[in-house]
Formats: sequence, structure tokens, C-alpha cells
Amino acid sequence: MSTTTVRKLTMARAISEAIAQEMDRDPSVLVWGEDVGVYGGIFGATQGLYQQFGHDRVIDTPISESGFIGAAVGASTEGLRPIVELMFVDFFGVAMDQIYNQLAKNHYMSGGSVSHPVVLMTAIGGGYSDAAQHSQTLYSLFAHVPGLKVVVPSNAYDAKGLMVSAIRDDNPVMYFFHKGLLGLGWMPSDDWAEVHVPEESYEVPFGKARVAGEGTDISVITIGAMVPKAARVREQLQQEGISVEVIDLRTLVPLDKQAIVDTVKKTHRVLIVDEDYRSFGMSGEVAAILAEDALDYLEFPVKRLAVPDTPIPYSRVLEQATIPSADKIAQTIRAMMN
Amino acid sequence: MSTTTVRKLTMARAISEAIAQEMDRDPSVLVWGEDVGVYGGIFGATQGLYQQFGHDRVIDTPISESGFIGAAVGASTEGLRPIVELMFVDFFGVAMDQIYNQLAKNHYMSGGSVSHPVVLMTAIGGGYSDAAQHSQTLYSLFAHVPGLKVVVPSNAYDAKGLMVSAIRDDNPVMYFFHKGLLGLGWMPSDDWAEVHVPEESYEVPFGKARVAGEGTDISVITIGAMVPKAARVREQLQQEGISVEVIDLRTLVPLDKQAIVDTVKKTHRVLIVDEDYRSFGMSGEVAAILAEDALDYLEFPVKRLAVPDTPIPYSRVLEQATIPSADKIAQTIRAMMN
Amino acid sequence: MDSYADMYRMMCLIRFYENRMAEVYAEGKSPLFSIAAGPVPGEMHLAAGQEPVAVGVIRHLRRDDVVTAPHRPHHFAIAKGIDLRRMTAEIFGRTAGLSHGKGGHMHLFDPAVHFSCSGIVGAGFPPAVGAAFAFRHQHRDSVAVAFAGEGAANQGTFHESLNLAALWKAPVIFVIEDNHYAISVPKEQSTAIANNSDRAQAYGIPGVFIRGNDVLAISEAASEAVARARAGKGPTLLEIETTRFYGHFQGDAETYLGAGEKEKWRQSDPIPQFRDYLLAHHLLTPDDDAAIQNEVAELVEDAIAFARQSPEPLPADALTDVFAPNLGGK
Amino acid sequence: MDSYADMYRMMCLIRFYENRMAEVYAEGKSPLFSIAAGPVPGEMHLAAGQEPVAVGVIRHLRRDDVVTAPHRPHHFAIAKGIDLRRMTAEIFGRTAGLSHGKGGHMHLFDPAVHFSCSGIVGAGFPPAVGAAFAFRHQHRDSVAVAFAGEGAANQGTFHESLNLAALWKAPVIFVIEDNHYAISVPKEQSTAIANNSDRAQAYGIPGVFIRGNDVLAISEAASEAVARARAGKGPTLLEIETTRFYGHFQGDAETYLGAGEKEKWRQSDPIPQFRDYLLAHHLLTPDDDAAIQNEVAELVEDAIAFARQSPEPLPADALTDVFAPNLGGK
Ligand SMILES: Cc1ncc(C[n+]2csc(CCOP(=O)(O)OP(=O)(O)O)c2C)c(N)n1
Ligand SMILES: Cc1ncc(C[n+]2csc(CCOP(=O)(O)OP(=O)(O)O)c2C)c(N)n1
Ligand SMILES: [Mg+2]
Ligand SMILES: [Mg+2]
Repeated sequence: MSTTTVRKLTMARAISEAIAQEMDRDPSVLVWGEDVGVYGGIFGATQGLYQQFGHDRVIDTPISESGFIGAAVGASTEGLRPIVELMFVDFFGVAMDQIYNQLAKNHYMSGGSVSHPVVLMTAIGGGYSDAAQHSQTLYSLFAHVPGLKVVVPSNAYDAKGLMVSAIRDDNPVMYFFHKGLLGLGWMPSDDWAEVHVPEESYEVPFGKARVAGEGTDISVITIGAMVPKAARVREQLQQEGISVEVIDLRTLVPLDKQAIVDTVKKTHRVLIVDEDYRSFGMSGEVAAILAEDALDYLEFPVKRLAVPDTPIPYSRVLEQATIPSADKIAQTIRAMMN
Repeated sequence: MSTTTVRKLTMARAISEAIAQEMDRDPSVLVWGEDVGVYGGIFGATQGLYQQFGHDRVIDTPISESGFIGAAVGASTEGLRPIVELMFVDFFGVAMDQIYNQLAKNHYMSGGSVSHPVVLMTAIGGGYSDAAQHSQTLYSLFAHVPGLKVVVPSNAYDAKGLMVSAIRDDNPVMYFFHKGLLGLGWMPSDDWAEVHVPEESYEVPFGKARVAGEGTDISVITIGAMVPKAARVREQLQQEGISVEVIDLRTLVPLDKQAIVDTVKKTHRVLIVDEDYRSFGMSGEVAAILAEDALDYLEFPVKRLAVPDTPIPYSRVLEQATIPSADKIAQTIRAMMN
Repeated sequence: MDSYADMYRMMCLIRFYENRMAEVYAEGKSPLFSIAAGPVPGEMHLAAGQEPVAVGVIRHLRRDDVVTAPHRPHHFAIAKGIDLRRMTAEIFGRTAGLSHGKGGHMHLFDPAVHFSCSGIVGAGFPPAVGAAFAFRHQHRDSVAVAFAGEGAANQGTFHESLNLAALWKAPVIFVIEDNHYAISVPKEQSTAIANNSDRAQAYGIPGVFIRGNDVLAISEAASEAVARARAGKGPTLLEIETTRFYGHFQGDAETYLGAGEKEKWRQSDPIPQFRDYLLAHHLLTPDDDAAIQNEVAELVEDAIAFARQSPEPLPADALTDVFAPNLGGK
Repeated sequence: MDSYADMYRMMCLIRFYENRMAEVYAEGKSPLFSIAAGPVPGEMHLAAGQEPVAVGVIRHLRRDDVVTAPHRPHHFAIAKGIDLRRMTAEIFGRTAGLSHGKGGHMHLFDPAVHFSCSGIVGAGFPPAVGAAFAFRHQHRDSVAVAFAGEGAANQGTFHESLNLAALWKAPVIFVIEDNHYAISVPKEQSTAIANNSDRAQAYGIPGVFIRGNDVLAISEAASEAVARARAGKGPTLLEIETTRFYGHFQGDAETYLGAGEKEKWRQSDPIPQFRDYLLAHHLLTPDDDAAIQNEVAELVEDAIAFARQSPEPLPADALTDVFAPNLGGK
């Protein structure tokens, strides 16, 4: 077994490996979506699966998201465990009813008699000029409505373990992979996301945040692609004598409130960094938890760095002005330390 | 003119009167949606309009929400100012792409060259056992995505003035009317929402919260149907010597941050009451603003009273356990005052 | 396959149930009607008059076949063999209900008979296709039936689901109940062509329109469609003309109806028509009929009594069942 | 109505534009291809090979007629008479762009010629119906055309929009570009029937399939459809067979294509075919052709030069244009 040797994987490979291992383990696991077959998924999340498992278990669909996401509702009640890909999260609007009114609520509305073990995986994030309809994160919307677990990995190790947990979970799980973490080659990718990934299958539990870097002066609470950015800033600011703790929430539902409270008890200062829109979303929820459960430990006003409630513009200059950058994170922290 | 005489209207009548007066004033204003014609709207928001303006301007549509909401995108670029009814906000999932990716973003994506003067009005709220797919509020979802103004009246006076402002606004406005405020007769309704409404047309500006009741001990920040509930609790607690200030936000986008900060400066204690789901929504955003901009004035942890992240259950007992009640508001305030 | 007399019995059971529901729903709602009052609050969509659709189609189904139903679900649920006591307790919002009071009349789920419904128009099409896909994938010969009103046939999910089903040769039957209205909107104002069944051509599948609310004609068309699906030959689209005896929901003043329209429907009541046919053909005696009337009355009263005596849920129950415990999965 | 030579000229302009865009897009992306690099980052969907669809249809449109286009919009935009300089500057993300750099290649808006597009598949159908409804309501004889790929015809908006348009007798033409693929998925795997034009029967409107990527056949069918719409006779559905000369987007390895498929398409290039036809019929001389090639090259190079010299936006510009100022409305 190669668990001892260090095997680095891109996040895309980690995801497809997790799916392949679960499909091997459990014949009821299937994959469908647009271009998930021969093409291997536009972002490689299903690379090789079609070749390994064939068209009976890896199925290209028409561009009918309500149809094929809704199909997972009925298929899962009849014994399948579908993994469905929504190519970009930006497209959720054509299928949201099946996602939030059926898939998410049937367990509750049935008093627990119906379950939907379904993984809905989707690509998020900007940074490559794909403009307003192909660059969003939007996970806050799915975290707001009840009945969906919300998973946002920041690196290949978590990506594999969280995908295994998602597939084995008996609930609908929204699995958001950030395009800028996948290591695709044709798309800029943060190489900090490419880490050691054990070959054998393992689970990363939901609802357990990760301390991505310890610190004592200030906490950066974040998720997804902002985690490696914050971790870089942490190293940079160490030179300047600022000790930053970075918290990777990993999942928004369930949310690790204890980790949020614990870190502020330690640092008394919090910056929330989010690639989603600023208002009425993730950054607000984390700040609210601080104001409710950790007010006495907050020695300084909470700050939020997120997309400033504008659509994501196309131009490189403009896009960089909307999506939080390492520089902006560093500047904000410096300002908060004075 | 009858402006001096006190004329009380139900909120449903106030809304249909506002629409009728604007349709009179501006021939480019039309109404379409399901059952808005002969039926007058399931919740009476278009009562009498079909009789007054005819089927050319008040149009019953098929059950094709993406189609007829998307039609407002194209119609508004060609000179119409449509008011479109989405019968229940709960149905947004079948049409969200046209709402948030097209209607909301075209102005930005076109660099300001295209505008969509469209009002999308929809019914929200529970309290009458309509269960998980017909009782939600969900305004936080629309406040999270950029490009939509979000309006939630709490009484007939505001309902008329905010509707007039919405129709005259050159942007897409989501107008949420709460079923429990409309004064429908066949549905329980809070009679505090039935107030004096001037006959002549007037605007209530967006982004200006209203102090629904002054107080010095604690602030309740809320919106929509929770406003009259909080106002009742305020009177009740006055007897007990607790002075409650009630803030009616009126609109979530734009949001009156100043009013939020001003009230906490005065009372130093805040309870946020919301009929939407608790997490990642309105209550979180308001708490975040307090933690960012008013931390020093917060002498006690912020508290939130909202739907506890469960779907709305059918049974009366269960529904009452999920939707914030006057009793729960009062109890929470009492607990916060000790 | 049940006999004609059984079909008649089932139609009577549904009718009696719906009529009693109308009465039960009215309890506590007079003199002033309030949707929130009484032992059964909320919306109430009754299917009296539409019994032939449910009975004519579902008699060809097995327990393991799937049915997805819309907001007007009672006739389908009863014909599919749902637990009548627990269904009724659910409509009363009690702990003995199928969902312990969490679902209500638009959200009836009985996995034992593979029945579910949804309050969102058109939402039942994709899940039915998914269930049918699962059957094909698992080499089971079960089928799925998606029922919906004619108003639902203009929802995007109709199109996406029929295309997917045809592509996948999924064993699914789409049944459109044409009761002429979607709330207040008549079919001519919502649908660009006369018969939704003609839309089958857009997917290369058979489409059949069945006139006259005639349970035997419906049964014949359904038998072919179900056989086709079981044989792996793919989906069928049926549209069935029927009549809505009550309003869209209870409390609907129906001011939008044409003069005499309702009376015309009521006059061509499918149940006496079918009874007369059975009597004429000696497939039923007046005594059988009397016995059936007594039996269905007992069943319905028993279910209502069961519901009434079941305890109300506790407030704390509202917080459970948001997520399933991970027992099997892991 | 422009002449055949003008149509040829327009097809050459589009082709030259797309070929140059392929080169411009490649700038800064070698030796290693990166979607984010170079003067034109992001996705790039080119329409070379599909010129006949845009030219054959849009030649029948006026400036005040509406066109909604999909993610592959250049040929439609150019044929509709969009400002080529500002369109190109937009694709370069510059301040002189139609959207000052906020939109990009999938979000081209030019109200002066009533052109818009969207990156969401199927999203252009409802807005076209809405524009056509407005024209009818205002008693204007303008029409709207919604263009989309064959993959978009399986999206729910297709169904809802065609039904609405037929009901409303809206002056709108739905044009499906069948280039055989939706990214990697061939039409046979996405569409239950051979021709989407047959789906017109589901709405009681005319449907025509045009084979062979032949601009004159397309123009003939379109002329009838546009005349019909202008005369208030309602919508038409056209499906036009065409060919995609580049990948789905630039950088697409196209491993999913059948052997020789691409070559076959390239060999039946509609532009030389049309040129030969025009030469044979003396509707064009070799000198005309040479002049046209020079002219379109100049236009495209001028637009690219204009774009290159236009300044980049300032970071602060990202915060403007979320909401329109309320000048007119109030
Ligand atoms: C997506 C969606 N839009 C609108 C509604 C509101 N609504 C509930 S039933 C109904 C009419 C349905 O008509 P039809 O499909 O013919 O069924 P019927 O009521 O006639 O049985 C409408 C518009 C809904 N529940 N879901
Ligand atoms: C609703 C939605 N689903 C998926 C996509 C991703 N996507 C972009 S283009 C495309 C293929 C479109 O194929 P077709 O309609 O045939 O147009 P073509 O690219 O062939 O011109 C897909 C799946 C999208 N943009 N929107
Ligand atoms: Mg109907
Ligand atoms: Mg195509």
C-alpha cells in the first residue's frame, strides 16, 4: 500500500478518484450530467469514469437540468445513489425547484419516510474572465434553504474525503468545487490545493472546520478557494510580525460554530473572507454567530471581504476588483491590526 | 379631496389601487401572471384591474413562469413596464434563471445601456397551514444576488407607496406581500396592517426604515408581517416596564444601515425577528452590520428569532413552533432583559 | 387486475372520501370561512368527478410501480392503495399521519405503495422519469406514472421530462388530466393546441386523447401504455378529459365558470353512468351496489375516526426529519 | 433587403472576423494554453461555418427588429449590424466596449440595433417572446427572432416560450441552429426526434427544417416566417442544419468527434460554395470578390485596432451600473 509514500493529486483527480472508488464499492452509485461521459466533465471531475464504468453508469444528458436533476429525486427513492453534475452553479436557476422544493424537502415533508442519497456537484468561482453568468459561487443560497448539506473543499485531500462522505450520506449534498483549485492546466489553479492524497478511500466528516494555519493576533474565517489565498497571506504577514489564524470551514451545512467561537476566543479579531456576494450570505452568517455567541471575545469590529454585491464583470481589471485577492486580504488585515 | 378624512384600506386594496393609479397615469404599465385577470389574483392584488383595463393590459398566463417572467425582460427593453405576479414566492425555483441571471444582471452586463423597469410581485408567508411549498418568505435569496431591489411592506400605507415607487423605478423590483397582512377575509390577517391610505398617489422611498415604535431598552429589527407582531409586543411589554423600539426595515435592498446603527446606539440591545429561514439570510446580515459598524454600542449579545432552518410543517401545532410568534418575541425580550 | 365491480367500488370510495373531506374541511370554517380554521386547515383540492382517471389507469399498476401525483392527489393516492387511515390522519395533521403531520394534503408520501405527490405544478414529471430510469437500470419490470393537470403541460418540466423519457426509453406513462381549468384559466387560454396528447409527436412517442371521462376507455388506453412500458418499449403520453366537481380549492367562488358549465359536468357524473352500465350488463346487482356504498362509507368513516383520535404532534417534533440519520449509507 | 452579393459580403465579414478572433484569442496563450491569459481571456465560442444561419435570416430584419442570441453570438451580432468596433472592444474588455468591459463575448448588448445575448442556454427564448408581445401590444410591425442551438431545444424555456408565443400570436421566429453537437453531446443523444422543427406541431405553428447550410434556402424560409410574423399571423419555428468549424470553445480538443467528421464539414464550406454560385450566375465577379475580401479585412483589422488602443477600465468602474439611476421613470 502506498499510504506511506507521498502522492500528490490535483483536486480534479482527487474528486474523480473518490467517485471511481465509491462506484466500485457500490453498484447503485451512478453519474449523470452534461458532458460527464466521453468528455470526462468540462472540469474533469468525471475524468476516466466513462471508460471505467461505461455508459450504463456514466450518462451524458441533454441540456435539461430540471429534468435530470429531478430524475435523481425519483431514482434515489428507487434504490440508486446518483451523483449529478450541474456544470456551473450559475445555472441553478433553471432547476432550483427540483433542488430546493423536492430533493431538499421530501425527507421532511414525508416525516422521514423518504430519503434522497444524491450528490449534486457543481463548479464555482471566477478569476479567468468568464463574466457574470459563469463565475459565481452562490453556496450561500443553498445553505439558506433547509434540507441540503453544503460542502466546499479547499484542497485535494479534503476534496476526496468530503466526496466520499457525500456519496455515503443519505441526504442530498451540494458539493461545490472551485475551478481555480482543480489543477486543470488550461485554467489558472492554486497549487496549494494540490496536496498528498492517500490512495485508499477515506471520509472527511461534515461539520468539522480545519485550522489551516494557527495564529494568535487575528482570525481569517473562510472557505474554498479563499483558504489557500489566506494561508499565503498568513505566511507573508508572519514576516511582518502579524500572527494570523486561518479557519477553513469546509462545510456550511452543517456549520462548525464551535470552531468559529474558539478562534475568536484566541485572537479577538476576525476577518471573514468570502468569494460569494457580500450581503445576505456566508459572511453575514459567520458575523452573526460571532455577535450572538462570542460578543465578549470580540475586541474589534468584525470585517468582511467579499464580492461587493456586483455581478462578476468580464474585464480582467474589473474582475480583480470584485473578487477578494491575497493583496486585499493582507491590506485589510494590516489595517485591522492598527 | 379626501386626504383629510381617514380612509382605512386593507393591504390588498392598497396594492391594487396603487397599480390602478399607475396604469391610469402610464399606458406602458401592464400586469400579467396566473389568475390575475377575471379572478383578480389569488390574493386580490389585482382585484378590479381586469374590469378597469381589459385583457390587453391585464393578462392571464399559462403556468409557465420562466416564459412569462422572461417575457418581461424583452417587453421592458421594448418600452413596456410590466408588473408580473409570481403567485407564491415558493415557486421561484422554476423561473429563477430569468429573474437573477437575466432580469437582474442585464443592466450591469450591458454597461448600463439596457434597463428593465419590471415589478415582480409575489405572495409570502405562512400561518394558515399551507405547508412547506406554499408558506415561505425567501426574500433573503433575492437580496443576496445583485441587481434586484427587495421590498417587503408591513402595512397598507407603505404597501401603496412602495408599489408606486416600485412601478416608477427603472430597475427590477421584487415586491413581497405577506398573505397574513392583506386583509382577505378568508385568511387570518393582522388588522394592524389595515391603516389610513390617502386616495391620491404617493411614493414611499426605498432604503428608508421606519421606526414603528420608539423605545429605549431594546431594539427589535424586523420586516413584513413581523412588524405588527413586534409592535403589539412593544405595547404589551410597556405594561411590564420594558421599553422596546421597533424598526421596520421596509426594504432589504437598498438596506437602511444607518437606521440599524442608530437604534442600537440608543438601546444597546438588539433582537432580530425574521420569518425567513434563520441561517444565511436577513437576520444574519443585520447582525453582521451590528458587528461591523456598531460593535461598541452592543452591550449584550445579538439574538435572532427566525424559522429554525426547517421547512414549514403542515400541522398547526408544528407550524406555530417554527414561525416566530408574538409570545416568542415577548419571551425572548424578557429573557434578554434579565 | 381488478374486476369492473372493483373499479366501480374504488370510484365510489374516492367519491365518498372527497365528499366527506368537503364536509370535514368545512368544520370550524363557518359562519365565516377561514382557510386556517377547523380540524383540517390549509388548501384543499378535491378530485370528485375525476375518479375515472385514477381508477382507469392505476388498476393496471402493481404495488411496486411508482405514481407521482400533483396538488390534487387524493384519487390517485386512494387508487394506488395508500393507507387510508394514515393518509387521513396526515390531512388532519396528526402524529398517526403518513408524515406525522409535517406534509399535509399536498404532500402525501407512502413508500410502501411507491406513492408521492408535490404542490408544485409540473414537479412530478422528472421524478417519475428518474424512477423509471432506475427500473430500467436495475432490469426490473416496474413502471412509473406521472399524473398532472392540463395546466401543468405548459411547464418546462413537461418538455424536459418527455424528451428524457423518450431518449432513455424509460418505462413511464405521462397522464394529463384535462379538467378544462387551471384554477380560473381555461385550457384554450393556456394551451396553444386542443390536445396535449398531440405533443407526444415532439418526442416520437405515442399520444392518446381519451374523451368523455369514461373509465373503460381510459382503462383500455392505459392498459396498452402500461404494457408498452413494461415491455421496455418506452413512454406514452395520455391526456384524459375529465370534470372538476368542486372548485379549484374549497372556498373557490368559481365566478370564472361559464353559465351552466358546472351543472353540465355534474349531470354527466361518471359514477352513476358506470353503475348503470354495470347493472345493464349484469356485472353488478342493486344489492352489490348497496353493499359497496355501505362498505366505502365504513372505510371512510373509520379513517376519519382514526384521524380524529390520533394525537396532535408536539411542538418539538417540528425540528426533526430535516436530515436523515446516516445509518445505511455509511 | 440586401443583394446576394451583400449576403456574400456579410458571410465573408463574419468568417474573417471569427478567424481573426481565433488568432487574437490565441495571443498570450502559448506555449501553454491558459483560458485566463492574453488580451482576450475567458471562454470563446466561434461561429465560423454557421454564417448562413445568421445571414440568411437576419437579411430580412430591420434595425428595429429584435434579435436574442446565445453564447455563440458573433455571427448574429455582426449580421444584425452591431457596432463592430465597440463589439470588438467589449471582447477585449475595454472602456470603448459596448458594455465598457463588463459584459464580454457572451454578453453583447447593442440597443441601437435591438441586439442582446446570454450565456445561459435557452435563456433567449422568453425575452424574444416578450419583445414580440410588446410590438403587438404597441401595434408596431416589428418582429423578434430568438436564435439558439439544437441543444437549447431541450430546455424548458423552449417549450414555455413556443406555447406562449403561439397563444399570443406574437411576431417571433424561433431559429434553432443544428450544428450536430452541444459541446460533446451529439444531437441523437440529446433529442428524442430527428428534427426540432417537428416540435412546432406541439404549438400549432409552422415548422421548417432547412438542410445543407444553404444560405439561399435559409433566406427563403426565413422570408416567409418574417412576413408571416409582420402580418400578425404569429410565430414560426425554423431549424437550420449547419456546421461548427471550430471546437465548442477555443481550446476544445474535440476528441468526441467522429473520424473525418470535422473534415467533412470543412469540405462543404458554405462560403466558397456560395461564391461559386454567384460567379456562375454572374452575380459576382472575381474583382468584386477581391474587393470584398479587402474590405472585410479592413473592417475587422480596424475594429481590432480600435479595441487594442481603447483604455482598460479602472477598478472602481466595477462598482457602477448595478442599478439604473431613476431619471425617466419618476
Ligand atoms: C410552478 C407552480 N406554479 C403555480 C402554482 C399554483 N397553482 C397550483 S394548482 C394550479 C392550477 C393547476 O392546474 P392544472 O394543472 O390543470 O391542475 P388542476 O388544478 O386543474 O387539477 C396553479 C396555477 C403552483 N403550485 N406551482
Ligand atoms: C442552462 C445551461 N446549461 C448548460 C450550459 C453550458 N453550456 C454552454 S453552451 C452548451 C452547449 C450548447 O449547445 P447548443 O445549444 O447546441 O449550441 P452550440 O454550442 O452548439 O452552438 C452548454 C451545455 C449553459 N450555458 N446553460
Ligand atoms: Mg386543470
Ligand atoms: Mg449545437
